[in-house]
Amino acid sequence: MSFLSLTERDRSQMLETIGVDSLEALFDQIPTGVRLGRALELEPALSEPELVAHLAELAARNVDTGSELSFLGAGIYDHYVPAVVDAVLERGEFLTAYTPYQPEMSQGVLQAIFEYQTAICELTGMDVSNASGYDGATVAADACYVARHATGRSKVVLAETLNPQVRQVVKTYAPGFGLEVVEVPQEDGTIDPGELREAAEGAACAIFQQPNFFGCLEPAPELAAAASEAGALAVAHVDPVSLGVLEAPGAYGCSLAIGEGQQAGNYQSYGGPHYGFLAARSELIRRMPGRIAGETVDTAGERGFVLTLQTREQHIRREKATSNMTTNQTLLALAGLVHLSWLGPQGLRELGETCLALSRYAKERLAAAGCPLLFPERATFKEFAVRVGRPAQEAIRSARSSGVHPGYALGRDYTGLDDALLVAVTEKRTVAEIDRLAEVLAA
Amino acid sequence: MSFLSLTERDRSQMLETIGVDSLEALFDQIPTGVRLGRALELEPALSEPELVAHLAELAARNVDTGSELSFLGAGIYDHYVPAVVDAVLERGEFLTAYTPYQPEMSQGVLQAIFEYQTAICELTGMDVSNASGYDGATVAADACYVARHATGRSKVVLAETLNPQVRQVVKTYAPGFGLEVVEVPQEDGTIDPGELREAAEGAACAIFQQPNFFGCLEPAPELAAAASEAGALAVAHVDPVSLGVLEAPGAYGCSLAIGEGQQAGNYQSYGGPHYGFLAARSELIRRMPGRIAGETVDTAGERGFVLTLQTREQHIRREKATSNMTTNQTLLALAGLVHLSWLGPQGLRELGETCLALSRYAKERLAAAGCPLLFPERATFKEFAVRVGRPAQEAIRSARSSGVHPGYALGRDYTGLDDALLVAVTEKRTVAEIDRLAEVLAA
Amino acid sequence: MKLIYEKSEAGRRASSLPRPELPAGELPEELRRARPPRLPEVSEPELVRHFTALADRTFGVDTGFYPLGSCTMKHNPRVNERVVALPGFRDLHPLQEEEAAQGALELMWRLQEILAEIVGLPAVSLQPAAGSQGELTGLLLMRAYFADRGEDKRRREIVIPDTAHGTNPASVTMAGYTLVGVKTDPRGNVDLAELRAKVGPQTAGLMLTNPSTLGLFDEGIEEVTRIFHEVGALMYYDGANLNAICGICRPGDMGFDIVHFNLHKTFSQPHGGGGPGGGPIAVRERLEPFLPVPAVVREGEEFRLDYERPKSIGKVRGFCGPFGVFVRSYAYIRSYGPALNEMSEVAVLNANYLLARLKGTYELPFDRLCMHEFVLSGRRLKREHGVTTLDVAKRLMDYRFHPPTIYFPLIVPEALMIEPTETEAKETLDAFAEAMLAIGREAAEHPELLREAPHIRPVKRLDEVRAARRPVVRYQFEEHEEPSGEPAAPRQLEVQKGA
Amino acid sequence: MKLIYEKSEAGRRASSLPRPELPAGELPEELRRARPPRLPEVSEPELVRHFTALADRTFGVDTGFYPLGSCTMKHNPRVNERVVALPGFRDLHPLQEEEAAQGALELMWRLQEILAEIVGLPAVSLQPAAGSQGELTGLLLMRAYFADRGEDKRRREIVIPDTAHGTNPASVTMAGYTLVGVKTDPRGNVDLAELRAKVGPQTAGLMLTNPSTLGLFDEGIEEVTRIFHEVGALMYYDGANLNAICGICRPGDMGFDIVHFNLHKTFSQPHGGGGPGGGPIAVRERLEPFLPVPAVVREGEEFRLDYERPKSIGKVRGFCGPFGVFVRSYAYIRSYGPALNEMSEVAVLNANYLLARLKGTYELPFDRLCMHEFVLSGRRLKREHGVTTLDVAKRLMDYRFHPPTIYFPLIVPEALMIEPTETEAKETLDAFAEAMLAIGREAAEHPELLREAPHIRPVKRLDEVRAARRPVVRYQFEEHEEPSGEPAAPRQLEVQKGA
Ligand SMILES: Cc1ncc(COP(=O)(O)O)c(C=O)c1O
Ligand SMILES: Cc1ncc(COP(=O)(O)O)c(C=O)c1O
Repeated sequence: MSFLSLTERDRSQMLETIGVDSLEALFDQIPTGVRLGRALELEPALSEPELVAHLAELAARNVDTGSELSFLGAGIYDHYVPAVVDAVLERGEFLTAYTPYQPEMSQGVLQAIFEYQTAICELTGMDVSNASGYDGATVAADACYVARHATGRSKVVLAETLNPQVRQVVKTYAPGFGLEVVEVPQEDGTIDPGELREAAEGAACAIFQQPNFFGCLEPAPELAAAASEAGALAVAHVDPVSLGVLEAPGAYGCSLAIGEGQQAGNYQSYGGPHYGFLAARSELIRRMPGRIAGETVDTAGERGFVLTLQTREQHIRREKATSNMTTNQTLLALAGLVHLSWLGPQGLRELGETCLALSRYAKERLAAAGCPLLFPERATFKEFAVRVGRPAQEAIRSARSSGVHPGYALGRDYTGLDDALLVAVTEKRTVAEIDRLAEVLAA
Repeated sequence: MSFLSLTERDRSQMLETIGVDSLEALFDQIPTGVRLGRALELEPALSEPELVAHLAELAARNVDTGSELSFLGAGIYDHYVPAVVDAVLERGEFLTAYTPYQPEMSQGVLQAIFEYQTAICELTGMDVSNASGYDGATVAADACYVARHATGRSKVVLAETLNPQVRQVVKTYAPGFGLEVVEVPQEDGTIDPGELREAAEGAACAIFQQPNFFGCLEPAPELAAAASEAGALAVAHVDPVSLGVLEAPGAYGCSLAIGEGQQAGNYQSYGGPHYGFLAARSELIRRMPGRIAGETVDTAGERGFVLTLQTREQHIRREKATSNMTTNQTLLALAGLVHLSWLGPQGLRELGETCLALSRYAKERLAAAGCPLLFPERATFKEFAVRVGRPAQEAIRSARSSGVHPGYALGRDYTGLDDALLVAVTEKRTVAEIDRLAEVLAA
Repeated sequence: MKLIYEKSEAGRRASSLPRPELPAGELPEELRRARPPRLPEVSEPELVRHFTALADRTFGVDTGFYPLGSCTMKHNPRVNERVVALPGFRDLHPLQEEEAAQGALELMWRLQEILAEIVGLPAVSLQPAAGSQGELTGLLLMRAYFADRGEDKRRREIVIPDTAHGTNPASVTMAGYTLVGVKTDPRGNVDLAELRAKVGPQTAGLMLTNPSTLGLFDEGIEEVTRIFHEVGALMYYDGANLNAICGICRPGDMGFDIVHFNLHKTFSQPHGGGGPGGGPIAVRERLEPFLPVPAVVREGEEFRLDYERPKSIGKVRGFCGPFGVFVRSYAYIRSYGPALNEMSEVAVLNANYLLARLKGTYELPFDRLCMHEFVLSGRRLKREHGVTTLDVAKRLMDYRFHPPTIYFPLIVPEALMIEPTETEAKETLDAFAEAMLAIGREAAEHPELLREAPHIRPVKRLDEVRAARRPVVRYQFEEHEEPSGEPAAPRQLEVQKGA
Repeated sequence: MKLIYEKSEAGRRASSLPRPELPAGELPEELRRARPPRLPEVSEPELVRHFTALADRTFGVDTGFYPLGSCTMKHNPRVNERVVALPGFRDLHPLQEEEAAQGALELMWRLQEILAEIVGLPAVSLQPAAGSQGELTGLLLMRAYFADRGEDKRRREIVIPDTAHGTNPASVTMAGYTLVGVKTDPRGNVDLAELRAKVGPQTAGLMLTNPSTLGLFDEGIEEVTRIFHEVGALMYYDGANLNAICGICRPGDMGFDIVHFNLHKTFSQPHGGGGPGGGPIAVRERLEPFLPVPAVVREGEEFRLDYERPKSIGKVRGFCGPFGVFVRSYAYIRSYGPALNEMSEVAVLNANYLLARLKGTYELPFDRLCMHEFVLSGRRLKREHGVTTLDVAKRLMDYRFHPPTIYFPLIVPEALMIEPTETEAKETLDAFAEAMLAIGREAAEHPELLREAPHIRPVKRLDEVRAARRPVVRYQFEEHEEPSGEPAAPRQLEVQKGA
């Protein structure tokens, strides 16, 4: 077996040193009653070339965004992942290291996490960030846990325009956390601050999304204000690559900013692994879930980095921990750091402007093709919803038959929107491709 | 420009330090008469995402061996390149280093070259190997240059069964080297030792290929003996991955062993870059072309590696050098070392046995499908020639229309063989794929 | 080494982006970003060098031996990185129509089947993102199951032994349960007497790691099962140590009802400096209706996502889970095939060999053969020479080894938790043993060598107390205060490092 | 560090291969391998660690500043590695039918067009594998051209200046020509008077690098051209220094008839520890018929390989040349577009800046502004402090810089040939300058620091003389004699290192 390094000679020498005469003897501690006593029923082993052929065959039965012109978004997006991201993630040292428990062995990872935390704080306008959460959905549950303990309140408010999957995850965690979940319905594609204000009364936090699931821009500053007035923590779920052109949650009074990191540096990968980011105001630092890297000095007074505030964590606090998380998404967050460093402030702004310009063009072309906007009054960023004049599922089927995936059928999550299609336009799309989309949707 | 690191401020500070007031001033030394005075007429710059899209579009207009079932060989083969090869070649240190002129900075590359030289010597049964040549064709010309100076003779003998491209390169170099080139015709797919013996009279060297271009196994030991009797150096052009099952040239008296390295660790890449290997008996060491790594010690007596025997080389010997080579194919040779280390003696033998078994099966299936062997008397390794009962080009065209590339049309190089098809079967091919080949050729 | 922000210069950039000639899109002024984020401004050449330098200051399995107990730091086959990068997997959108994602769905279905066979439980959900999320999911399943039976008011307690990993108690709290602890007996098994006393109608379930975090298989496991099943409670198997028993015995056959896998441990998803991971769970028939949605199901030759699970607890993560992790683990298991037991056998052999070589110098709290890992105590070195396990760990760095997990499990003073994994060569184990023995001698002869270690890393021993006292968790830009040069005394938390 | 052969153990392997259940193929006994090659026997985990360790002992552009004169060690953009790995390029067989390789043919055709525009010559062959092969090809073209005109008996000489790179004279010999040398004048230009005296009817051509290996543009180039064209000789342009002039001036406009490119230098093919390279050549109309076959031609929207070139010299390499190198260079040039001149402008700016900072401490043999590189002399340090340029180079390693090319060009004693390239940041140039100045001071105050350098590399200074005296160029297996421990005096050849 090419992953094993022992020769027959090694094995017998080792058994001798151990003082047993067979490998089996090592397993005597297992009661015979629970032993398997047969080989596992698994398919035959594949050699490396056969394995690659087998997986290539499986992969070939998927239609990826390179083999189909795709406008599918709804939370995961076909943004360009720069080559430097691959180059950095291929480094075996990053790939095969684990959580930097021993800081002197892992200064590289620790500094990268520290740089990542800084980038997330800068993007969101927050004071502190953790080293990553599992994804854009679980960080919402994390935020509720933080808010519950910070406020002592047990109600959480979710905007109906928050990604349905994110809401579903919060609801799944809720019984364990002892949380009551309340939702605020959307009006014309966004949330009304007044309604949020009411719902947030006595709540631990209120979570809204900017841009929201429909692609519409919420009146984020008012929503944040409304939550705060009610004494609830305002939590914004934001698109990291929108923050070159859209205001930072920290600038309009949010206590927590969370989001899905995939847009910044991760491949779509059928939904994961990605990273979720969670940033907060400094008051909340000791309630943050997950790893946090901090600066310190060594015995020579030189700067170095360590995992810090560990007394929040499960391995020390056990049942009183702020979270049970240990393995996180560091490698994906590293990809995020590399992507954001590649972009820089200028690139991030340009990326946002390109998305804005292309999606504006797409809206016009689609309107001309007989697909009017679902929420014509609302401003958008890179994604928007249109009516296709027939069941969206049907429009998708026919468009795909011409090699175009036109977007997401909102009817899957929202009743009464069966004819609504959610269209995402990233910087990878071109004018010609948008024309093609209009063409197939008109047909 | 994302490859440039100077800010505007940097530029002006630097010009000031230099003591000129403009960038243009730096170019005053260029006579105005020869200045271009206009921008280059090149297509507009592409951003990274656009560049990738453009090249993906070009790549999509090629049919690679992953998108077509291919039995094409004739010198370049669809062998499996193990994942560890990519992993090693992706290391930026290997990728972006140059010739190890300063050994203390480059022990890694130097040790790798030393290990590569050892692997090539072991494969071929020779005493010395260089660090790589350009490809399997240029090393043949190198061998002639070595032989010319070692023997003082100016005739070289080439077997007609030697890869036509290799012969063509030798002939191209010949006038410069002052060489007369003589070819020995094939009989029933191989070379007759008696004829070689005659032709080699007074020759510097005789070069034959094992397995030869038709895939047939030459009576290599007799050919080597025949050349030696005539006082010519016997040079075998060998397939590196055949040498787990086929005898090593060193074992049957060759003075030089050369070959194309692509089979061992390089992708097909439309013909390059690959590496050519050249190994010889120790007597010839001071006539070897190209780089050679050697063992030594440092001032503390520790083992280390350096480029050695540099007095052979152009940078010291100038017009008396054994070759003009400086940039070589180290990265590709490194891939070769990794591939051979991955295989090990056991894997190399298994690879050979798998090729032998599959090609035997393919011969039988094709014969049954009405494609008899061109040279039924000859043993083969992984490649063999069959008659397809019509112009091979035609057979290729129709097979390709069913998604199978059946092989190489020998008529392209040999008159009278218009109906002959050269079929290569690597370890990547399966029984089912061979059945498919028989099917389309029968049709 | 400088931070990338300290290398940043206004005007530099590594990116180039498409700028179509189109009218700009409008944005409401009040939503426009006022002050740009201070992201790094570097060219591509500087970017590549920066991260190359950070990689050089990081020790991974590729760099050397990494016996971090409970973390299963085995070799990560490179072919897995190749297949996960196939565009058909890498660039597949999770909301792609099911008929256009058949390859991905089939892969997940096949992996479910494989995992079910390995642990001997029929129903699998791949969704949880890591082991700890698998734990929480499993506990939420217990809640739903008992609620469904009307027993939820009564069953409020989860029993956990004192050797348990910290995620277990943390998960119990997050699931809204009450923790009941039980001790470990002198042989390293769960104390059955205490267990009988603590288990009753109020018990919802047990969380157990077997082999335990001591690296010992619980010899009383059959009795433990009887105790819980008698009162109708459920048993949760923490699969972090599954690398010890694949193809040898199965949690399902031991009587466990819920199991989580740590794909990044047992099945070689690279640990990535902290993650990603994968924490699928397998359960008995009666718990299947409660599993997260969507379920990946097969219908004839077709594969589908089934959302119609009325009793489902819902979703614990987006989409179907960390798909890329599934691809690697599936590839890994397919490379072994039915001989997967060899993986565990050699893991156990390697551990016992190291144990045999080290137990003379370091104390072995429970004198038994171990499974895939073992726990030693540095108590004697501390008593006799005043060097701590932390000092031993730091000194190992000078021998170019990553230290084992230390100060865990908590019941062993000055614990050293060593897991070599099956992929290591005997030469490596011997070199590590020699180093550990040499350090044992140094502790007596030159204790300062240990106390001042490490000596050859890019930094000397770091001050963790200072970092926690006034946390600096992001670059401060202009206001950034230079770290004071005054040499501090090494103050490191003697707390769990690893696992 | 151990060799992979020294880590090898019988029975270990990293490979797994398909073993179809088929009857074995037969082989004549006398052709069967008798004794297996002693290739390494290691597992995949050991293999990955071995080569990771070798990479860690290798310094590349990714590691730091690499101002190796004449080698243009610029940053290698990572996007080029991405596009070259596209299966449509990477897995394309060179004998694939032309209609099924249109993308590859178009890319080569486009690259030919681009290269022609850059040097101002109409016909391009991409075939040569590197610069030196480009040289030989160019000289063989001269032979064929003059043979075609019946002047080959008469024209036997190639003129080369004393600053020429070693490949030039070596190529002249390999092409069967006689070398005629010409000196460099006090300003660093070719000595015109000597040139006039040596050029005549017997002259086949000139080989010139411009800017020269001194980094100086030949101010008399127009007169040089006149001299050669008057006698009907041809002019060959060694393109190794093309990074200095792209978009600024063109060899074709200077009067050159043949030019080679070093794609791995100017257009950023990674140097790979020694290669691969690419050495395309561009020629005037009248030389086109002699170019190697096949030619890549366009016919309407179709691209073809044209073998019908009766006057062609033949082939200098297999197939169409190093295609993967073409993909990278094409991508690189497309990233700049018409602004390619910026590349050269910044290369020249960076070089002149470093020159300005260093010329006080190190002697500048020709006191002029430079182009993309410059040559200093360590003569004074040797005379005054007895430290050689070799010592300076080794000491630079302790400052974590790769040394420049040294002892070349040969006409400058104790030469230091420095080429920073355009991709370096000012901070890097400043740090290098500081190091060079510090070394200048050390030479006076602590010369032994230089003579004993390097101090921080994995090995101390290596004995090159010993290596050459009794060459050990392969592992000797059992018979392997351990390197003697007796410390030797550092004996390094003070010969060209670099370029
Ligand atoms: C025994 C044990 N249980 C649970 C966990 C948690 O698993 P994960 O890190 O995948 O969340 C770990 C690993 O950290 C562990 O060692
Ligand atoms: C001036 C000069 N000419 C020619 C060459 C030879 O080019 P190559 O190394 O590509 O063969 C080089 C580079 O080594 C060079 O610096």
